[in-house]
Amino acid sequence: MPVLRVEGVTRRFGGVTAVKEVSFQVHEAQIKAVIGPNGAGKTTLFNLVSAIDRPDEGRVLFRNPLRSGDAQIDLARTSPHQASRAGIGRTFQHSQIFEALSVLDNVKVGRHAHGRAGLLSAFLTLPRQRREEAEAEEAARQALQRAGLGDRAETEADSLPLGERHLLEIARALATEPGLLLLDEPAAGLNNEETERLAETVRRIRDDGVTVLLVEHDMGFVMEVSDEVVVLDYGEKIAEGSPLMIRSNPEVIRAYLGEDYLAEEVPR
Amino acid sequence: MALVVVLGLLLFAGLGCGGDETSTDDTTADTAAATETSAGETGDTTETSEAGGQAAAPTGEPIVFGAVVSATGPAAALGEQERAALEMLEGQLNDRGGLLGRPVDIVIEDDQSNPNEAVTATNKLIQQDGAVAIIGGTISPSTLAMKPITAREGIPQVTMSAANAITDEPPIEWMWRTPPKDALAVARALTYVSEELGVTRIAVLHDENAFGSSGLAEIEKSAADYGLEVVAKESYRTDETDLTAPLTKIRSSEPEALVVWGTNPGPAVAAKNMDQLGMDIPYVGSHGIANMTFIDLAGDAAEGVVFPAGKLLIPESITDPAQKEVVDGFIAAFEEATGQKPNTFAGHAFDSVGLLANAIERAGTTEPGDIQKALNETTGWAGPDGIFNYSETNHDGLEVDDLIMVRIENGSWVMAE
Amino acid sequence: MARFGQREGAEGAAGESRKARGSGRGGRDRPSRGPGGALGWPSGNLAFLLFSLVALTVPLYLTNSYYLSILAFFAIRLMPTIGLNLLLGQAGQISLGHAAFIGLGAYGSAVLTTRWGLDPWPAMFLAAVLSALVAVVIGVPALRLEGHYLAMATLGFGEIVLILLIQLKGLTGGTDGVVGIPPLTLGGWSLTDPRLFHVVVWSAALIMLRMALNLPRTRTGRALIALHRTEIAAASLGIDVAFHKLQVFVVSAVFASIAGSFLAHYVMFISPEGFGVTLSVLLVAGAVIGGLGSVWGAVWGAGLMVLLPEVLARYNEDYTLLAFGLLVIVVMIFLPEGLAGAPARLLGLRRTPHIVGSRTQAEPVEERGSECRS
Amino acid sequence: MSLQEFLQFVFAGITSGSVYALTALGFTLIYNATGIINFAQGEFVMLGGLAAVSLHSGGAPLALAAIGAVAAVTVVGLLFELLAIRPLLNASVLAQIIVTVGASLALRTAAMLIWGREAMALPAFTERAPLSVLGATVVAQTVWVLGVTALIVIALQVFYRRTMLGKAVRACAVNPMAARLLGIPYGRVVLLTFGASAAVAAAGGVLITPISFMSYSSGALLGLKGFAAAILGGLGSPAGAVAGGLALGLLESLSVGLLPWSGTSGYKDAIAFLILLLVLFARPQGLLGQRTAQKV
Repeated sequence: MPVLRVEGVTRRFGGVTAVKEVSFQVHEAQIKAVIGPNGAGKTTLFNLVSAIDRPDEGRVLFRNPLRSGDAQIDLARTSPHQASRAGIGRTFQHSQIFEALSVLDNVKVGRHAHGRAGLLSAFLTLPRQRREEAEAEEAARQALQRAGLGDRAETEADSLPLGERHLLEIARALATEPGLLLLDEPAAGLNNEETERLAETVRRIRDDGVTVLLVEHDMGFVMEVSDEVVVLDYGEKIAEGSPLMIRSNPEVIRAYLGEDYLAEEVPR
Repeated sequence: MALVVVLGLLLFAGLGCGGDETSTDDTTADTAAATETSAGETGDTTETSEAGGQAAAPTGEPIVFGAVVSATGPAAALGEQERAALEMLEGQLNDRGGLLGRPVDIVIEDDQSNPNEAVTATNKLIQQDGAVAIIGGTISPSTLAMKPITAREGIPQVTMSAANAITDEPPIEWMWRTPPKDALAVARALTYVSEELGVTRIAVLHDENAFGSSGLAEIEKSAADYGLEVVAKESYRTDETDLTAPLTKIRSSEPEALVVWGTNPGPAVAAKNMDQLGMDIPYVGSHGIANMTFIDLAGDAAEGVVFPAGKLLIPESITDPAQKEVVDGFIAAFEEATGQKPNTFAGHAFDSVGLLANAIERAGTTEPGDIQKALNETTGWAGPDGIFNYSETNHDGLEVDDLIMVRIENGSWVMAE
Repeated sequence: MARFGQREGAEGAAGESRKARGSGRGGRDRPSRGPGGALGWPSGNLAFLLFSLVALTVPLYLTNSYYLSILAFFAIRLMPTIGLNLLLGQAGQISLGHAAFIGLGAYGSAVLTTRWGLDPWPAMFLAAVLSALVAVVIGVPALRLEGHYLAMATLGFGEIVLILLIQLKGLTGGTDGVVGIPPLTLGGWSLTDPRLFHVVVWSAALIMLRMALNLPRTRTGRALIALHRTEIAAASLGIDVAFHKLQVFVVSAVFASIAGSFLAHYVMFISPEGFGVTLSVLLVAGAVIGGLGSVWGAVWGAGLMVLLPEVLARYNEDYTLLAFGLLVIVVMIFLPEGLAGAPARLLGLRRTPHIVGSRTQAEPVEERGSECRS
Repeated sequence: MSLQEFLQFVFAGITSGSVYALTALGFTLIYNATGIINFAQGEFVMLGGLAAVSLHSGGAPLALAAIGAVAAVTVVGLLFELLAIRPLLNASVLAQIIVTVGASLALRTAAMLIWGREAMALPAFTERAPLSVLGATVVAQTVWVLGVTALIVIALQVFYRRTMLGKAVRACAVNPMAARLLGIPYGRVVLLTFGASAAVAAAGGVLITPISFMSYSSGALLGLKGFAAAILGGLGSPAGAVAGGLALGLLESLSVGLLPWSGTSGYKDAIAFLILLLVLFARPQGLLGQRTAQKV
């Protein structure tokens, strides 16, 4: 049974159809990449999968493989925080870390759904508050380890270099204990060394049993880490398969080249 | 730490402030006293008020009156002249030898038209300055906020504000009033409506602020006593831009006269809108428009408007010779001191100080209980607001006859009766 | 395949520039740091203990009820400012209607005690419950709105409450206000004694301060800081954004309500005009000038609000509002951390982060882009 | 209710509504270029009115006083942008709100210190008897207000629709970065916008002072009502702002007129604000507008 089933999903903005009848599946402990030229609808698709946005048509079915008791849910009818609680973690294309907090505290935010202490506990520093705080710290440190940031816990988040910011976002998402991790352009802006470190981390996470769906432009990175690739163009799926197959798919090449050609004619 | 800083600054501000005031006051008093002494002649201190400007320089510990006025904020139009009058009166009193041979120090605090500030100010005046009596506040909310403090401390308070509740609601043991209270102004206006206009159906348009709604409440309460029926009542917000809508609604209930109870600019908007709508029923205003601003704003539309006011507005209306003398002297002195004609509010300040000074002289001490007793025994004391008769139960002092009805003709005021 | 990378350049740049707009002038876009943020204050318990000690022992060496009444108003002002500090500083939500909650507290206490004969303390409690309910009713729809709209909605809400206080004469006494509000009592002692009242009102304010100081380093506090920075990322981490915003809104309303109740029982008279927009604006101004980066900013802000008029009184108290208006602008531009952050900033100890949130925080990047494209 | 009375309520609504409409226009202008709601907008209206009163009482003919007041307030608007808005153009919405709120406090108090507290009047632009339609009357000044409002709306529509700059400002108001990429001198656009908005506000102030007088405190309520009008009409559209203003005025006066019992006018403002809230909550894009104001 797949972790994620995207079924005939369509999303329109005004007159523009950003995603059109897209279907694909992501299987357990798999790394799947979504690629496509600029404006192909990748981020829209990502927002649909993380329940930030809702499709006009179609379903996005999710079953958390790490929690066997959980039923399958339709993300098209879920709010973002509920999706997170159901086991979907995500990072963002543009770093969305909380610069005001330390690295550790950033990751602790990811433990939110695992705590119960409310405002009253917080105000009065009740025993529950202290207990949960300790638990959150423990879990956050583990998540940092998994993301390879174990030694940066006490650093201020805004002093991290870009590569580690991406890792921090991953650690933060891992802290929520997701069954499916969505990575939105994790390698954007990274240098070779950082990209390599990222690829290692992502593979390690997959090996831990977390399913990964990523959007990426860095083809080298995609080809290196992905088990499977979906290609979007103008909101439609034009190809799906192993990196090797995609690399030689004529549709894909045309989509990219055609766009390129167009881009030269009409400068943006 | 912040608290320490704040405390430090407070002390600095407070002491600095107090120091400043005292020093200026002293200087003024000293100079004035010096001038007076050089004029010679010594009088019996207990008769100083009659002795006019010829008295010995006051000596000893000053008698402190604490005053809370709204010198800034929305009600400053009222409080500004009160402050000026109080400053002038302090000098005047000391020129005449002070009270009980001691100099008088009127410490003035500004409540910024805010009742909360009035509380702080009253505490300061009593605790810091050792005031034997409190004058004020300018506005009724401030007075009502100060009232529990003076009642608790047992310090006489003479207010310059008009809300009925001030002396209608207990405790009133330590509270006296100089202006005609709202009920009195309403009574004067309604008397005019029923006797001079001879109509029975009236409509009320009032500001929704304290002044306006208190007026409405009083009108509704007493209209029947004058054989009047309130056929319509509408309120408006002080800064309303257009009143044709409520006026149209009022017109549809066919009143024979319109009573407008509010302070500027609302009544002026109403006057202009009535002109526009061609409503030609009589316009009876409140003492809130007893000022040139109303005439300036309403222009031609102000013509024929009638309103109740203290006699100070038209000094010629004063018939009582004793009152006439006091008022003429006050007007002359005020004009000399400030270059302005005194308005009603300056009159309230004059009466407040005068009544207190009179009571202290009769009491012969500054013990609160004695001042209280003396104030309650005040009879026939004449000032700009009228002839005051206080008693243990009557702390308002004035009568309907202390008010006159004024009509606006050719951009100025004339007696309406 | 290298071409792919090239094509992505365009989007990358556009994305970066969008981001640049948010972060703008060096670090302007971050929510608050905790109380330990060295924002002019030693962190944690020590500062609080010292402050409490000073605040509560004041009546031992200061018996002048003038100073005590200024300090009482300081405490009463501090309560809503703490609430606004949390709402604005931590959660990044503005309210220009908080005077309404002070009014609800004051009137709740006044009406319940004078008309229905309740004792002051239960009246204060019930008024706070009422304010909380009102805050929920208004907060649920209003907190969905973005910055400007939220500001206007709360402003409109404040106006409506003020109009109701004025117009519901049967209940509130209209513009005449309510007289004869009983003072608070404690174990048979009437709190008309300024020293006793001082201790009680400051205890209440200190409890609120302690609670607020506890907040940032907790699950809820971090959730607020997170949703302030970016609601979408916060939600993606399992934070119920709407609930947390509502929660802090309600808390700030309750703090304001309790302040209103204290005010009513202290002054023993209330009238509606004090609870208008000007007070709401002043509260926000105080919170901002004091500094939103740390809960201590509320102490600075409230202190300044009470103190400035006393100092300026020597010249003309009308200058107070002018000073506040100008100070807000100056602080916003030159001293975004407010007075609480000033010492650290002046000493160059640390570049403290800005608190007022990024321009982009509320705007889904994707949609914004598409809007301009279409 | 007779037809005459009904018409009178309509006229009352139009008179107030035209005042709101003019104020709403200023909000729209700034919002269109910057996405900022200027909470000090009402104060510029007030400044315009008071400046004209001063100039007129100083001996200037009415027309000159009007033009002078608009020019003076425009300068204030430009300075406001340069000193307070410019440094925070890239800052958060919250910072911008707070700065304009602070500015409104400062401007109002400054006006009080300059002009005092009393309301002041200006003579009507044309001295003539009120116009009468079926017995209901309206003052000629209202026609002036409506006429100038219409002129401004037309001018704005032409600017937004016909000029390159106008189009660019309108299209990418939400994204100054994109505007910069398109080669628009964004800073200058914002500066001009604040100047223009202050001018429109001042013109409004000058026009309404003969009807409703003006005092230092008039700006706050005008600002709030003007914003409500702008929201009703859908922020961003000049024509919508005017429609919103007139609708608000009519709603207010008819709520006074149509509610059967006496003494309802005190709730008039509450009704206006209630409508503002309902619109904000239910349809933040306004009754006529399209732009979304809500977060996802």
